[in-house]
Amino acid sequence: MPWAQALIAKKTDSLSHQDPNTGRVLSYAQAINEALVLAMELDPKVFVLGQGVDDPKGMFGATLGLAEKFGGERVFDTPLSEDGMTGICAGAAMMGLRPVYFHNRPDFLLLAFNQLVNHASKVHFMDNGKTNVPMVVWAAIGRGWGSGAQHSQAVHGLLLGVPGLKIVLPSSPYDAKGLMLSAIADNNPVLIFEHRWCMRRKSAVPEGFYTVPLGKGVYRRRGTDLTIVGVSHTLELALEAVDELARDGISADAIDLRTIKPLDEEIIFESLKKTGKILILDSTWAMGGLCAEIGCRVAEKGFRDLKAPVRRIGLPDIPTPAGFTLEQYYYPDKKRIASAIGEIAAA
Amino acid sequence: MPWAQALIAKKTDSLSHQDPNTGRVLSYAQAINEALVLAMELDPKVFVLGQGVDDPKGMFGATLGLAEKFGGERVFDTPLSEDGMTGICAGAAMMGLRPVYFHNRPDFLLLAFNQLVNHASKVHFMDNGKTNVPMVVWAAIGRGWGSGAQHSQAVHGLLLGVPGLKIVLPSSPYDAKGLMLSAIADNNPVLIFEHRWCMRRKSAVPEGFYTVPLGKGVYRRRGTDLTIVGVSHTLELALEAVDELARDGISADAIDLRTIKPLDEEIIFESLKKTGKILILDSTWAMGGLCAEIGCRVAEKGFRDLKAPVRRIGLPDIPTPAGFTLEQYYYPDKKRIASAIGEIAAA
Amino acid sequence: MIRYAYSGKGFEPFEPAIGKYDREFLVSLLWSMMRIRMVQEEMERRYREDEMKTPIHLVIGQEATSVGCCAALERKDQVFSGHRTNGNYLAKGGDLKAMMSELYCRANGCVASRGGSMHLLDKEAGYAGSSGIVAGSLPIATGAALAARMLKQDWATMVFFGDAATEEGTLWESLNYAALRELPVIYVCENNFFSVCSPLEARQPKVEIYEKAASFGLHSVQVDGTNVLEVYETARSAVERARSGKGPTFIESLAYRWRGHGGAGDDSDTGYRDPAEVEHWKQYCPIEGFYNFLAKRGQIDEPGRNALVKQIQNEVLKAFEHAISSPVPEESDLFKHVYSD
Amino acid sequence: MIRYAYSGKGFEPFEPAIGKYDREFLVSLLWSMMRIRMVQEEMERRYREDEMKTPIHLVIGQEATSVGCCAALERKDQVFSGHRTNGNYLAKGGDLKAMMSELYCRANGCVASRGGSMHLLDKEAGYAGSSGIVAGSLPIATGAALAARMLKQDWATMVFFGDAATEEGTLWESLNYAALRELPVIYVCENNFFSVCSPLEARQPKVEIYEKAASFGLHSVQVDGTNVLEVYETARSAVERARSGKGPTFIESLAYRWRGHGGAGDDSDTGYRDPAEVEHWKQYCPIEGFYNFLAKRGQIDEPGRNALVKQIQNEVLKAFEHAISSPVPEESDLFKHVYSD
Ligand SMILES: Cc1ncc(C[n+]2csc(CCOP(=O)(O)OP(=O)(O)O)c2C)c(N)n1
Ligand SMILES: Cc1ncc(C[n+]2csc(CCOP(=O)(O)OP(=O)(O)O)c2C)c(N)n1
Ligand SMILES: [Mg+2]
Ligand SMILES: [Mg+2]
Repeated sequence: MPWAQALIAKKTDSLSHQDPNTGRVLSYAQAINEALVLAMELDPKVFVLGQGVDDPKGMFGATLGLAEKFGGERVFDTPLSEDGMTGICAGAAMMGLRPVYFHNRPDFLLLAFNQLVNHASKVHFMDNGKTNVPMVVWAAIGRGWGSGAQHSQAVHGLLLGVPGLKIVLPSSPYDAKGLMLSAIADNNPVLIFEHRWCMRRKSAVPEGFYTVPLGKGVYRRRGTDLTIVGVSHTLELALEAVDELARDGISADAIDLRTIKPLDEEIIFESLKKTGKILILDSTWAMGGLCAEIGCRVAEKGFRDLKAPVRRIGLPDIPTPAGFTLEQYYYPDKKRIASAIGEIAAA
Repeated sequence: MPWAQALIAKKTDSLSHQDPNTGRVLSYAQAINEALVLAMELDPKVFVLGQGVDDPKGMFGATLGLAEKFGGERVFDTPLSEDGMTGICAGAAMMGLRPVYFHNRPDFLLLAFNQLVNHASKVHFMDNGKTNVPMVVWAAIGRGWGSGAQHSQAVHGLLLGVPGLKIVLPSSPYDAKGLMLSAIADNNPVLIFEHRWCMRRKSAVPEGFYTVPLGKGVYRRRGTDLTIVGVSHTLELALEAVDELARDGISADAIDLRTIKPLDEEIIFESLKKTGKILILDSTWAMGGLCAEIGCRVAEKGFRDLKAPVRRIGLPDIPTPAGFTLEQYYYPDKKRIASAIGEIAAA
Repeated sequence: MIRYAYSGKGFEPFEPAIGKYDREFLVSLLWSMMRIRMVQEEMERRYREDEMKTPIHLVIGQEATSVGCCAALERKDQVFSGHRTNGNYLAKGGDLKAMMSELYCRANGCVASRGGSMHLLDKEAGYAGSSGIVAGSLPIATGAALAARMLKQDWATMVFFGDAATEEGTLWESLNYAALRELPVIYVCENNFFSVCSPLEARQPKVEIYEKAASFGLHSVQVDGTNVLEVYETARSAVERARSGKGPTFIESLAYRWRGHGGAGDDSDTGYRDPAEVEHWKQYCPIEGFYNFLAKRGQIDEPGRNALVKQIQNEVLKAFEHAISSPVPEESDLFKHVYSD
Repeated sequence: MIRYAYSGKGFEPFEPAIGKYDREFLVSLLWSMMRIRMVQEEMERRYREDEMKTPIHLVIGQEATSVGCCAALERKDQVFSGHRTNGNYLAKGGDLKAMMSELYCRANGCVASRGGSMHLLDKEAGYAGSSGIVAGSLPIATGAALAARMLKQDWATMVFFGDAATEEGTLWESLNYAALRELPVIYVCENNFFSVCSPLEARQPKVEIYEKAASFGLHSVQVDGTNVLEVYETARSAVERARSGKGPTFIESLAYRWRGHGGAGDDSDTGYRDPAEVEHWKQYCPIEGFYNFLAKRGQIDEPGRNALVKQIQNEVLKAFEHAISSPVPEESDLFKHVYSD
């Protein structure tokens, strides 16, 4: 596979970089932007599209300057036709291109489930491996400022069960860059969901090529009382909570899965073996998605290690309200997470 | 609410009928057909639509004769526009009608996720309760005869996490009729997924009105060694397995959930308290859907009762192959389920 | 560079017929447009205070479409919108106070702070709802029209949407169905040539939107969206068609958005469109143009207009005060209405 | 009642120009149609044995569209289909044995028994795939055309679909994009007036499909789908347009499906269409009509045709034998190719 092996290997020193705390600091958008520039320089088959990728806002800044640098044939705006454009990406990918398709909101992907679930994810299997569909679909989870029920959804839970997809939720600029490069290098349809509140972060980001492997979680904290596992913004909140709880003598393993499909269960069970307790976090509905999947796996394969009931925190089984007061009751916050951690540790 | 209370109550003796073993025997399609006739006679606002509902095959027979009986204004064919027609149903429902929209396959619902997930399921919440969306969407899960990846999917797992929806999976003619009447009576969008292999069943079906309540599971077998919980065709296989295992002295509670959203967790925990062990079954991918949700709930709320690891059996994380040999490795069968039951009972 | 120029014919064609309208009606059209404009301008001023915590999509420059179309409707008729709700809602008679409360996320907002600015509702006024998903309302409105037909009622359904909505497949599915069943529905495409910062030319080939609709079997017309009378006349005959069972109409109304896609102020300086294009369209202000036309014909004068301004200012300030002083929802409200009984 | 009558002009218009085609080419068109027909007829016979455990969708009566269109293509050009794959696949040069093995669910099927009859593939022949989801291939083919453009290659993409696909929004999204970008893609709508048992009149108002496509900015033509020469000429100029960067073409080809929607045999007796309508169209058999035309012009005679029949019979039987005697997949095959490395 040219991209995954040959091209990247040539340029990458290692796949094992860990989010460094020193070095050049970039914003989230800059990190993604840099990944796109590197990928597009490396391979003329990579192209970027989406409503507004070449506009003055440049997709939260992630695509700023790309059209100027690579021209309108490789960086272009699209009609408002999410299902059609997703299929167009799939078709282009089947012919050897590597589209990276940007959306403002995952809510809009619901228009494209036919192409994502009935087509892009299945072509390789149905073609008996003869065709690849190396495409990346990116969307930023909305939250706050009255986004409401149709502009704030995170749909990765709905897609978790779909064979053939890969699903990525970066939480730091470092990962956003490394995972974007891995996603573009991958020969399968990869969905990347950023959280707009993660996108406010800055962190050290190495220059040049590096990849963060798909399907590998990472410890963000090490501790003994419980295992916290999750993704994206909710995990960020948990890290803050756990840092504060240090004063109460509570410590936790905190695992950022980064990729939820494939799911790094080894790292979860490794930690669970030590702690025996687990709190599962997600930035979308708790029901039927990632939280449920991890909780069930723990009950299947981690049962012997489990010393207390599994806990999960995600969104309640309610659509997102628009107003800021209702939102504040709707979304889990540091306090609620901290009290769950305290209870689990005490259990 | 006229329908749910007034109209049905008038006609229904009780909500507590249990699948009787005596009485008039109907085929699955006849049972659904009878429910539709009753509903349409009761309320002129009920109408039936879908590609082919008025054709000679009459949607597996479920809609046969309806067009003749109620006329083309209330029973009609549609263009092949799944998303549009779903929105049209939602709009009609918002104005007080009660559409029942039929599909040959759940795969085609993937075209309609925008209307189902972004719209129909959210309108009531977003409108602060001022608008109802009483619509029923029906689809028959395909299996066998080379249906393959795009004609055999069961998508209820993908929708489980969506607030505002109700999801029903009947497994007997009795339930198919009673749940259809409940679904039409309900003031929310209700999805009914039949399994084509369940649809080969016949069973006793009372004449006239009765409803099977949404959100209530039912024991199909009573036993002590473990709890088996599931829906639709896979549960049917499990019942066969458990009956055979009686000769080995194994007995189980077997729960047919019938509705997966809302989910009747009380009946699960009631049984689990007694057995301490659980096998969860579904007719779709095991990952991220109903199996995962139940497994996680057990680990959360049933942990103290749980004496052995949770087990689940659904489809592997693979698209459906077309050929009959590959299918036979893909789908769980009685043998595989029986051996899981045996292992759990012995654990 | 002016990419999208005004192509209308102005008010002249309507001069001969002015006598057929009564003065009160003409002034009410002016009043309605001024009211929408002034509400929007006040929203814009206050938006910078960051207290209205919801996205806003202003219709300044496009008022004539809402007003002309809704003037042809009665209360019983149902209106749906996309994300750009405000003009449609107010023109259809939606409650201003309830709208402002919604924008301020108050418990007495028209949907109790659950919808925000992209999801208004006023059932009493026949404003049936909106969707923040572009083109999402199209099939829903078509279904409402189907309901009117099936319930044998004579109300019409009207749905507003932007030019970008015509790129969504669901729109064409809706049009096909409306034409097939000859449904009493009126599709109003507010073509302002942009989708956020994307010009039409980046999204559609050079074909006329209304001609596409015509090819789908709908009666289809393009109108000058800065001319409230032209819009009104077209809408009126569309409503007649709907009421008399003659089927759906598609109206493409051309008018420019003077402000940025969302939020307050113009954003032309960011480069996606030429500020000169905005200036060009300001010459065709739907309100100024109509006022001048009416004034020249003796239907209104400067004091008359000032009185309208005063009255509206008063109403608008009261609505804002109402909103700002209203209570926010409580935690328990969150759990309501996920399901209907 | 004959709801959908033949509206073509027959072969006469092509008589004057017959000299411009070489005989070998003309006979190859006949051969290709006969071959598709005979494969289908053999499938139909065998289908009743219940050994071909996959849905089949026969193209008997519609052969001229596949053959005429694909005759205008070269191997490098890419073809996509919907569920009704067989004619397209064979006309584009897809391997018959691999197809039969796929229909018999064998390990050496063209996609190793993973796709079934609605999902054939022959990369070497430029048959790029199909979708069992109606209209699902439309955007995919459009994307393939975009790839050709971006890779600066001169192959064209052609996608086949039925009349019902034009009711799916994604088709119009695809057409809009192809027209916007002037992509080298040819959309071939095989209008057989039915979707399963639903007649066109239950699904679309009385407007011409090809005119809708024209209004979207595509070069668009309606052809007699029983006349292989008319189809071919239209496809050839479409391919020229594609190769020379002039953009997409939409071809609506009218031809009747003689058999039921799926499976073996005609099902007109169930009442959804008049058997007389089938009989009507049988008078316009694309193969008989073309043979008679060629015979009259001295391009072929009865012995010549018999030789073709023999040769094809032989090939078809071999293909069936090949399939029937091939091994089925193993359990381990199931786990392959869920992901690509
Ligand atoms: C399906 C979908 N895709 C994208 C968006 C993001 N979005 C919100 S408004 C808008 C612009 C739509 O343009 P148009 O329909 O012309 O309406 P206008 O804003 O010009 O009134 C876009 C792209 C959305 N809300 N829904
Ligand atoms: C999205 C979708 N909806 C429904 C179906 C079921 N279906 C399979 S083939 C078919 C008929 C399609 O008719 P048309 O496109 O005219 O093609 P034809 O069969 O006439 O060649 C239908 C409805 C499907 N495969 N995909
Ligand atoms: Mg616009
Ligand atoms: Mg057809």
